[in-house]
Amino acid sequence: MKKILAIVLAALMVFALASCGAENPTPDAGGKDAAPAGEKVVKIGVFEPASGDNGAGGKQETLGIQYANEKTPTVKIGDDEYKVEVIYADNGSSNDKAPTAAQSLISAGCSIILGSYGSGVSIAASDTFKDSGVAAIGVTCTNPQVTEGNSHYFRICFLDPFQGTVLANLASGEFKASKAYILTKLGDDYSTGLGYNFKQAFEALGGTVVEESFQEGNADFTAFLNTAKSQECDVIFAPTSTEAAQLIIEQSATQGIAVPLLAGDTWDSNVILNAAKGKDVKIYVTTFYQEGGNADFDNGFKDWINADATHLSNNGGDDTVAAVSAMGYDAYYVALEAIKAAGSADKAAIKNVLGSVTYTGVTGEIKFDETGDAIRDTAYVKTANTETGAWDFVREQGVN
Amino acid sequence: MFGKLFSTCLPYILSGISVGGQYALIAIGYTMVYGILRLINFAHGDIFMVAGLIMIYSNVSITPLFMNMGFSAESAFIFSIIASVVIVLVLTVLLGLTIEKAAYRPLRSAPRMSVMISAIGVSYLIQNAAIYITGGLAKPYPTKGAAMPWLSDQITVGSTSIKRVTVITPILTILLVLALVLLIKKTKIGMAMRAVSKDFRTSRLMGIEVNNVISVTFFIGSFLAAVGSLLYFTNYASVTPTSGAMPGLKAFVAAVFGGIGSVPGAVVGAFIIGICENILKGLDNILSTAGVFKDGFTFGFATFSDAFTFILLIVILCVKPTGLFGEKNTDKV
Amino acid sequence: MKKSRKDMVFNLSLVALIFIAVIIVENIPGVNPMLSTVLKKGSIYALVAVSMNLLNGFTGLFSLGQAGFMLLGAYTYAVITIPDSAREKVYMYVKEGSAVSRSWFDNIANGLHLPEGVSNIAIMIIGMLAGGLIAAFFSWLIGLPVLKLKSDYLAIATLGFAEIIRAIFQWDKLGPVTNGSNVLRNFPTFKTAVFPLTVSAICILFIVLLINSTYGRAFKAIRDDEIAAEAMGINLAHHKRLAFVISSFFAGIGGALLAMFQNTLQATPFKSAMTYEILLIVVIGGIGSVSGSIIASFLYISASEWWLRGLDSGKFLFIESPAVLRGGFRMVVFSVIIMIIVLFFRKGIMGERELSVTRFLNFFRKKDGKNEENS
Amino acid sequence: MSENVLRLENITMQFGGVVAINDLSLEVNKGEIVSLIGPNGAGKTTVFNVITGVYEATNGAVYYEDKMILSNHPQGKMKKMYAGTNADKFPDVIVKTPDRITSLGIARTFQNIRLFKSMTVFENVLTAKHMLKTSNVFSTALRLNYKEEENARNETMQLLERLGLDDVKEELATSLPYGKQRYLEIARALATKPKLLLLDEPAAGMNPQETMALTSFIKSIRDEFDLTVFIIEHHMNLVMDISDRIYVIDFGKLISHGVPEEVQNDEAVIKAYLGVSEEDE
Repeated sequence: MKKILAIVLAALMVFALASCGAENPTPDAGGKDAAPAGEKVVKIGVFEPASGDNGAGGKQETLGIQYANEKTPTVKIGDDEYKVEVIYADNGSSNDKAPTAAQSLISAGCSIILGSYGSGVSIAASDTFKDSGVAAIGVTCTNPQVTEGNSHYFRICFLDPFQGTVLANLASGEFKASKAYILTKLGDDYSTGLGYNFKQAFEALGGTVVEESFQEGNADFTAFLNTAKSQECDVIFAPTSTEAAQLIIEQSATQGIAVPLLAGDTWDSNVILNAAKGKDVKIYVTTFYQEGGNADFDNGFKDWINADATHLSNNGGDDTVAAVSAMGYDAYYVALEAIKAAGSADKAAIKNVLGSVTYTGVTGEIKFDETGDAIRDTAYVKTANTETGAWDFVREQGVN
Repeated sequence: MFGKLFSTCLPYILSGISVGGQYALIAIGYTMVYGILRLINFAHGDIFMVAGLIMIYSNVSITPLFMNMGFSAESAFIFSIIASVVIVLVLTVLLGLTIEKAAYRPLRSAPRMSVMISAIGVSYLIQNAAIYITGGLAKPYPTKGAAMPWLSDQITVGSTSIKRVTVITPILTILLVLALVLLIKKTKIGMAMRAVSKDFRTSRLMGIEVNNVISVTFFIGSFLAAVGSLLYFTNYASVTPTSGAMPGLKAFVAAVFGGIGSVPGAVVGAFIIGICENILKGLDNILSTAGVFKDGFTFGFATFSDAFTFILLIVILCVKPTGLFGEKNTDKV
Repeated sequence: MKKSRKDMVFNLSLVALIFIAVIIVENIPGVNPMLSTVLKKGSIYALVAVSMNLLNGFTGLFSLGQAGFMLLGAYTYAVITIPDSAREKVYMYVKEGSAVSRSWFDNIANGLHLPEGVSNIAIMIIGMLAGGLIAAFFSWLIGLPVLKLKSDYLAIATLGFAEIIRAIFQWDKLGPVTNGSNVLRNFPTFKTAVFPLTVSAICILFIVLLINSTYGRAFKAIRDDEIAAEAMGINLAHHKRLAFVISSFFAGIGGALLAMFQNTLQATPFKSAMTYEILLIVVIGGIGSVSGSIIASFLYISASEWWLRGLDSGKFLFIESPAVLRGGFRMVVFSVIIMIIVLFFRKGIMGERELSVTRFLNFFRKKDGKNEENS
Repeated sequence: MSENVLRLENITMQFGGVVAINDLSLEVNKGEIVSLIGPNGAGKTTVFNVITGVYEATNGAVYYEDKMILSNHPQGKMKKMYAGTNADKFPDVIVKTPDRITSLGIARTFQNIRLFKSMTVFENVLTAKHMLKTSNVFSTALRLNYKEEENARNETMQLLERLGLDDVKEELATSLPYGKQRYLEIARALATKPKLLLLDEPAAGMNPQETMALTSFIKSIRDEFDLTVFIIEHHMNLVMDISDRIYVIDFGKLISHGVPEEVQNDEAVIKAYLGVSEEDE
């Protein structure tokens, strides 16, 4: 019995190995293998979380990329029409899974990488991309450490120092706040980074802050909200993932928190709208894109979402256009521009030209500076309408 | 001064009592299973989480049924919640019994370490299955609008406004525990349970159907975990696949703290842990209100709100390994 | 005697062969780079699993603190080895900046005119050893109270200890050292799988030698029967602590390697789930078998990171079904396999035995015999 | 002339309210074979457990080669509950773990055989040699102690040969027949090079022939290894055959002692044994 088992196990292993060899072919062989009849293929890797704390956001960002891919499934390199194949890898919102997920994209032969939602995983995977010589375009990872000091990581979104300043300006200008409560999540680079930048900017404007942070998996925010209330803070700033956001909104409604809740781009999600609907809360977020900014895109995307139940559930159950989806959509086209500019599917060639690519997408004009960051000087401020369950546009806000 | 201090502390204590009650309901499952099988049922926290998911999914699928029957959206929702509560209780209990039968019963004569590993494996399986089913996302618990209408109403205690469930939880917990203590002390099956927990083998020789007793134990444990889950998630309205892990561990620590095998001990331990944990989260605030911390200085106590539970565990194990109400067992040479 | 020498020669040549194969494979262009990733992570997990096996399998102490000790090793390594020039950027969110500096080492290295490659390796080794020692020190400290506890209480206490360590390392008051909960990066890392394989091989060799020494017999005696072991003059407290400290030392080194593998370091992933993962590897390999743990580590990592990835993305072998094979399915299949092993093949792959050439040959010889009978 | 090897003074062992040993004093002289007998549950094994440090006596002292090695008096909660006598006689508190006792030269076997299950016969005995090693963990792992290790292996081999276990040395200890397991336990105890050997029912489960063989075996190892033997036994033939002196306890109390003939004819002993069996039936 034991022996039979051992033999079966060994056979399975060999089989698995062999089949993987076939399934994950080397970059050169990839094109011919996956696409019959001589069709040429260029592969774009999508490095996004599909599970874990940032799973919801990652899925929405991926939807934008998927939509773009379905709209434009081919790219012309020189005279040849190439099919664009999108390869997905789930980084699980976790730094320890990021390098292997990144490696799986590289071994699948991707020519360029898009992602990730969440800065921590992008930083963790950065060296893996670097070693293989592939370029990556960060879609919504706003932490400065992602692109800093390397030549392969680019991004099309604004940065934390910018966003932090915008939010601080909003707090002290719009709400005349002099004391802010900052709630960040331990071990989340996005959260602590944005919190830090907000604090810097807010204190520079003459305000004071009360800072606290919560552990991963924390479900009870009442204690934190109580502190904010009893310290008489004028505004609460909570740059967190949407998972925590739901709970924060729910519980601040229960606790009767009257002051505005401020947050960054992660909160620009229908998860927040659903949580806030019918509750007595004031929520303000800064974001990359305002629904209605580009009617063609909005309508097309909505139709596409509504046409498929999986898409609909990945988008959180309705057809609200999340800013990250728009960003993902743009990122895909930036990647195509880079492939065209490079004139080949070779990852090194693409990496070399990526810095000089410009593109005008639905979220505005995209151009990279020398660190590889997008040059952007405005953010959109939105507020959650608790009656209609939609975002209301407040204004565009710059640093000044 | 003291008035202000009191009003600063009160909300922390209130939510501490509430969460303590929910821990207590989970802790009972741990303490009873450990008392009888000498097994840390690592999957218990996950059963609690699954109960939350069942509520969500059953509510989503039942509401349309009632709507089709011609009820208004509002009342369909309320009926559906009531039906879902029943479904949650039944399915959770079934899950608990199935786990016992499939993963623990075959290992009854195996070394303790094997059973514990099996428990860890079950926990791993449940979490991964939950990730698969939910897609790894947090699912909102049906508390919005008219749902859970009475439990999630706002009420005001002192100067703080809280959900009604916060007050209901400790009362319901204590009532359930009293019922359970009566069951253990007065009924035949309770007597059998006490016998089995004292001496497994002898009880079997005395004609007690040990497997039945164990099933009953899992039944009670899972049932209370389901009730705890209803209360907990009404308060913290979202369920993730790992939602059960931390409350589970904390409830286990509560059981150890109170003296494993002792139901009242587990309840007392759970309340102590719940309250301490919440006070710790607000301690920076309390101390600066009291004037101990000045000039905006903070210590960052909140970082240790989870770790505190384990510090407490290590201290109690070193000082009084039998817990507050536990009995001493000596090994025979 | 003769038999065991034969086995040793066999095992050593097997190790040598693997090394040569790895070096060749890594240098052939076009070979799936995933293989290299699996070799790196697999060798790290092998070390950590073997160190856990030393405790759980050979000494019978059911400890679940592995992730905590790995965290200690990883952080010590990172904090010590980040170059001073990079510290300002890494510690950007800490007001006071980094309180640690490696200028002492750089001065020595410059004084000795070490070439950069050598000094890099040197600081990596120093960092790893320091990581191991810090982990060992803390395990000694925590061992004083908790090692007196019985099986499951010990498990839960060490599990709790790992959680406490994680909280401490995320505490912002320790920011100048640990960078609070922010990410640590820019520390020296390895590029090829040869480095972690070598380190793991040396460490595992030490553990194997220890297990086969008189101390190893004492550990096994404690596992088999504490009371009898004590009656044979084996000091329980001393030997348990010894096993605990040695196991933690190697867990610390494993943690340092894991930090290098991840390129960046944060306390968040080092939670109980990581310990469970390692424990399950030990179980799959066979509790009490070093070679089992090693084989299981590589199997586990290859399967979860590589072979079964198709289960998550809609295509696996010949089956194509995006509705079933979606995110998370891989881990479901995986945990089902684990439960089957736990319930029905409790001895795991190797049981308590080790890989040996004689057994290997016997296996086939007997099998042939059986076939002959059949035919 | 007759030098004390082991001496118990006023040992009382109380578990909660139960007094398992009550004010027991006895002595074992060098080179003697002394038996401790008594009806079931009389507290014999508890005496061994107190001597070897498994239990901490509630009151009393143990001397080994005229040196006090264990001593205690009722403390804490026990102060109030204590039901014995001589509570003030032993002001010192000396506690030793079993391994310390063994390293003094007192080795024991167990009533319910406790061999190392996963080990072979050879390893079982070799493990007992661990206590005698002088090298530290690093030198053993790096094999710098190879001479010591080789000595230990040789001595183990000799011991196995002497006890007739050399032909089964590679077998799993637990696969041996019951009688051989008993011999293995003795071999393992001897490997620690003791001066005093405590045997807890070595003949349990043996037939008359085997018991006779065991009797002469114990005598011969006493002479060969220069031992003093303290033995708990139920087989009266063996006890009467082998013992220089006998102690009889019942309900933890010493009821008789002396040379075999004296004990055999002691009214109290007969009553104790018969009394118990009457109640039993």
